[in-house]
Amino acid sequence: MDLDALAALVPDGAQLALVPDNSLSPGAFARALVRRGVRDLRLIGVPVCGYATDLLIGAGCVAEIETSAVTLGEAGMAPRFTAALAAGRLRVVDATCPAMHTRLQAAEKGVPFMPLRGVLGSDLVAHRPDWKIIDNPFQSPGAGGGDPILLLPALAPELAAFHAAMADEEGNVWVGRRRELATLAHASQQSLVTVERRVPGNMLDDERLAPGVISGVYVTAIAVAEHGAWPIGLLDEYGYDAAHIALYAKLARTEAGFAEYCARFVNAPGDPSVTILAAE
Amino acid sequence: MDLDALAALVPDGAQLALVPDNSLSPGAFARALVRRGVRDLRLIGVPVCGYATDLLIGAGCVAEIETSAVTLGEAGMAPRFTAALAAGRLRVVDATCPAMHTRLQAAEKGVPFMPLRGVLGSDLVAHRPDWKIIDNPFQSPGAGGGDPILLLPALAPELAAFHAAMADEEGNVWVGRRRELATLAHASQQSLVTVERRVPGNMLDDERLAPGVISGVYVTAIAVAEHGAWPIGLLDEYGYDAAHIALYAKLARTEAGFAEYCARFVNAPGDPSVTILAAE
Amino acid sequence: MSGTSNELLLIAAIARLITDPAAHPARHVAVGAASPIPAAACWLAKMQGADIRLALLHRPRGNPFTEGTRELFDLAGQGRIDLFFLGGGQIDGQANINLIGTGAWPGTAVRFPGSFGSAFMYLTVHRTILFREEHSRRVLVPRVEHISAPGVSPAGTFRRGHAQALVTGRCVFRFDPGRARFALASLHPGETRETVRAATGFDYDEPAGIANTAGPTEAQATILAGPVCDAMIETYPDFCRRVWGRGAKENGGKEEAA
Amino acid sequence: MSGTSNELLLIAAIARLITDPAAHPARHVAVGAASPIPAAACWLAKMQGADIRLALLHRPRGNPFTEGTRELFDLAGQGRIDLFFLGGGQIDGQANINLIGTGAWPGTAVRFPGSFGSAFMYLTVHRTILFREEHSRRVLVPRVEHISAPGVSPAGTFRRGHAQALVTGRCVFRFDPGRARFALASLHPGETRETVRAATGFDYDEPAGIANTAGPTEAQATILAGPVCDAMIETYPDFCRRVWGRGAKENGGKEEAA
Repeated sequence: MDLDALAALVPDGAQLALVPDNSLSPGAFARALVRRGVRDLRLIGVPVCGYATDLLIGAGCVAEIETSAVTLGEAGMAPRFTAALAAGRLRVVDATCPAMHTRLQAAEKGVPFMPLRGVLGSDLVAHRPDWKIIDNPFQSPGAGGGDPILLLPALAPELAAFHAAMADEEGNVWVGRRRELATLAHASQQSLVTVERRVPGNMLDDERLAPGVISGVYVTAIAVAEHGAWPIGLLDEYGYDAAHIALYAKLARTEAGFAEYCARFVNAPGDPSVTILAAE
Repeated sequence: MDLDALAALVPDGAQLALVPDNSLSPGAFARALVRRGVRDLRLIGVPVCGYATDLLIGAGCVAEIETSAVTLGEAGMAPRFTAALAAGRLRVVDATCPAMHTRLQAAEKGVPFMPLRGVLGSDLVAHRPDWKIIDNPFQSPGAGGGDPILLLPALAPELAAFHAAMADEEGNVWVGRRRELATLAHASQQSLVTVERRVPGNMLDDERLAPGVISGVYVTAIAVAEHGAWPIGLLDEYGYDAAHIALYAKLARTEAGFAEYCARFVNAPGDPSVTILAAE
Repeated sequence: MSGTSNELLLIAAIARLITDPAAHPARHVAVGAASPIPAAACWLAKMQGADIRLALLHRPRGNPFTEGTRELFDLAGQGRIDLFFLGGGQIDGQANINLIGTGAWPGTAVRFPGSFGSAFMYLTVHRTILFREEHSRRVLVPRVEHISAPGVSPAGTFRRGHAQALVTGRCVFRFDPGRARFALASLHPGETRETVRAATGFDYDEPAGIANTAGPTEAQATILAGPVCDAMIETYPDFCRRVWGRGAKENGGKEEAA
Repeated sequence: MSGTSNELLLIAAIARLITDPAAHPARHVAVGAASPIPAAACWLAKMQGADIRLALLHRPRGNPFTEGTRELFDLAGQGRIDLFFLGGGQIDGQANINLIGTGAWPGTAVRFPGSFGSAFMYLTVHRTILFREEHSRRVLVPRVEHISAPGVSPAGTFRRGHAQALVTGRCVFRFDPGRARFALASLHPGETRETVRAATGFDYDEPAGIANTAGPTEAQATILAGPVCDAMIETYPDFCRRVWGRGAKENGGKEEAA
């Protein structure tokens, strides 16, 4: 399956979970989604998101987003996210990072909810009618107060997408130390994965590789996308391209600049990351 | 630190979590505990346990155990566990495997409890006053019934012990695909780890090793114990010694046979696993 | 083959239950520790072409999980395990199973190994095949002394599936969760309605037409002795040696002789 | 060094807060993304001999976690993170922080990036140092428009720690959680009680003896320009270039010039 075929698996209106710019975010896949012209995505930032999200919002692909933050890191605020929110074109549901993790862990475990400490006293709670507070049923007798604790509903995203280093013949993918992606894949109904390369055999048979593998049980479809994380980095294979993110942040400040960015880096035939990186 | 010094870190009466015979159970460490003559241990099987547990019970080291099963696998029932229970010398608190995992995950997350599906209707529930049932606060309105769901209290064992393949200079240990041990180490107040060998550097700096590493944050003390899992296997380094477990099961059927086992395999100077395996 | 025919029969019978087109599809099947007969049945079904993903929990190498049994239980909790196998020190006519023991809790008369994950899996997987080779009034009782995992659950309690069948050394029973009752489905060679009735402690239905349990076809026997044994020999060496005469241990003789 | 002295001053001030013997010991410190000044302060404290384990979340290589930020939050939930840093688009006199924005929820006038883990970390870690370089009535407000994370919590609500201090570009404030109130602790060079009061939207205490915030000692400056910069250059190349004139990007010039 090629990158565009993978992107075609995302229907308009789909709920799609994306990851931060330090966690194997699928840059090439996001650009392919823009080229495909997907509409009305409901994004989930696990637990925050960055470049791919801002790009999809700028291209008009996104109807709503639940996240704990949208950020371009050292390059600052995510300009198309901010603009879309200000223009009323984007529904934003705010969360806090561990709440996103917890909701996925509940889905991973097949339970309807999980508790989380902290958060009480944040205005987030008042804006989340889907969150509940109960008195801790396990508080020590005689502890006095009710010991209120937050309960969060399970979240099983319709789709998750990320970029892995390798896929094997069994449909397993290797994400190395980025094992939070395993939780994401376990919790999600389907996972679409781009990979740097295919490898023969079954990585789960290799004791050295197995701990960084996400089993094919959780992987719906795979496409090879060389440099597919770019401008995000991939473990020790290539680094985060801070200069390109800075350029994106500068261009995306305006609609016109964003259009220029897309013309140069998104809508060229094929995905431009390959030729761009090859030229460097 | 040597194996006996590691065993000396376990005080009489300690709560000690052990793992099944397919999950890097620390055979040499259990024998060192018997030699040290520890008493009144409160064992936790995560989620079940086998050889090491039966050995400690047979040697009179254990006052109580919470577990979902004690088993020697193909070699059948755990004879010293069964005998101690029948003689009234052992308090047994029965659980079910996912409840053990869930209790540790709650401790790992720092929440006082976690829910778990299933289990309702089992007599386990009636014998666990520390477990609670509530009506699912997230059931759909109009769903009718109360949708009862089990809540399990967090469990942070005082000590956990397991055998890892490697330890590095930073106190990180490598358990490979046996990442359930990471949950155990995260949840436990202290982790005592035997390792096959020490390696230089910091395994967390190596993208290939990092995913199988448990960070030194969670590791209290480490001792090198060559063949330290034996008669249990260690990943692809050495196999489970089914013949020895069968021999143990046969001898441990009687007190006298168990004493013979200890004389031959536990109380010899140093740990006999090294010489036994070297001779084969 | 005479000495091993009973095991092969059981394997064939379970393989047919696995691929029963009337049952919830068995796309993802998990097999627990110390279950060589169910494991062989799964391998047989798979190698005959069934689209089955097998999770063999006790396999020392190539274990499909990187988070141990927690990953299995999480999959089951999500409804991603279609079929599981359970046994029981006692099994009763409502398909309750007892892995705790007899006498006062926690099994002061005869202790069984413990409940393992049964209390969870029985309710969260889509179907369960109960398997216990010993078919006697000691095992198949009117009412288990302790319930490790319940055969049926009251309305309003979350539950995805139930026992599909109970396979013993004498027969196959089908289970009807609506009526919480077994019905005799097929008799193994040498058994009759009467011998089964005499050996069973619980009451069950006995339909008019009871088939004989069929053993493996010749094609199946070939697959079993070849690729199925190959797949199982590392995990279950004793079983493979006993059933197919293969898999002698290299370093085991010395210790066993000791 | 004139152009960078403010950053070095802030680093030194934060390092002193980290190692404050009166505070909960900072054995395990986590630093979030885009926080080069707190990160440098942690490195400085560590390289001066403090027994600190540093979890640098944004470090691309040698990231201490194998389960991403979930592992950080789990550690904090257990009470295993002693110190964390938070900023805020708005911070008020009760140490409430606002990372949402201004105007109607969710920040329709000015949107900030979002709350990140602040709502959790502020209550679960043992102490927090608030850091915001901009010290103005726009940022330091009488009452934040939206509370991402509360400065104090009612009795009976689980909470391990509070803000230890607020470090800005003009001064250091100490926070007293019992009174939910800041007190001026030290003034940066060029600031007076009056300039700080004028630039601060919330009320605070002003004790009699207010020190001047001390910059790094010569020994500290040497450590900062050497090993601290070495440790940070991969994660914060822009910052290292700006403060120490090191860490020019190899492949960045072309794109930036484009």
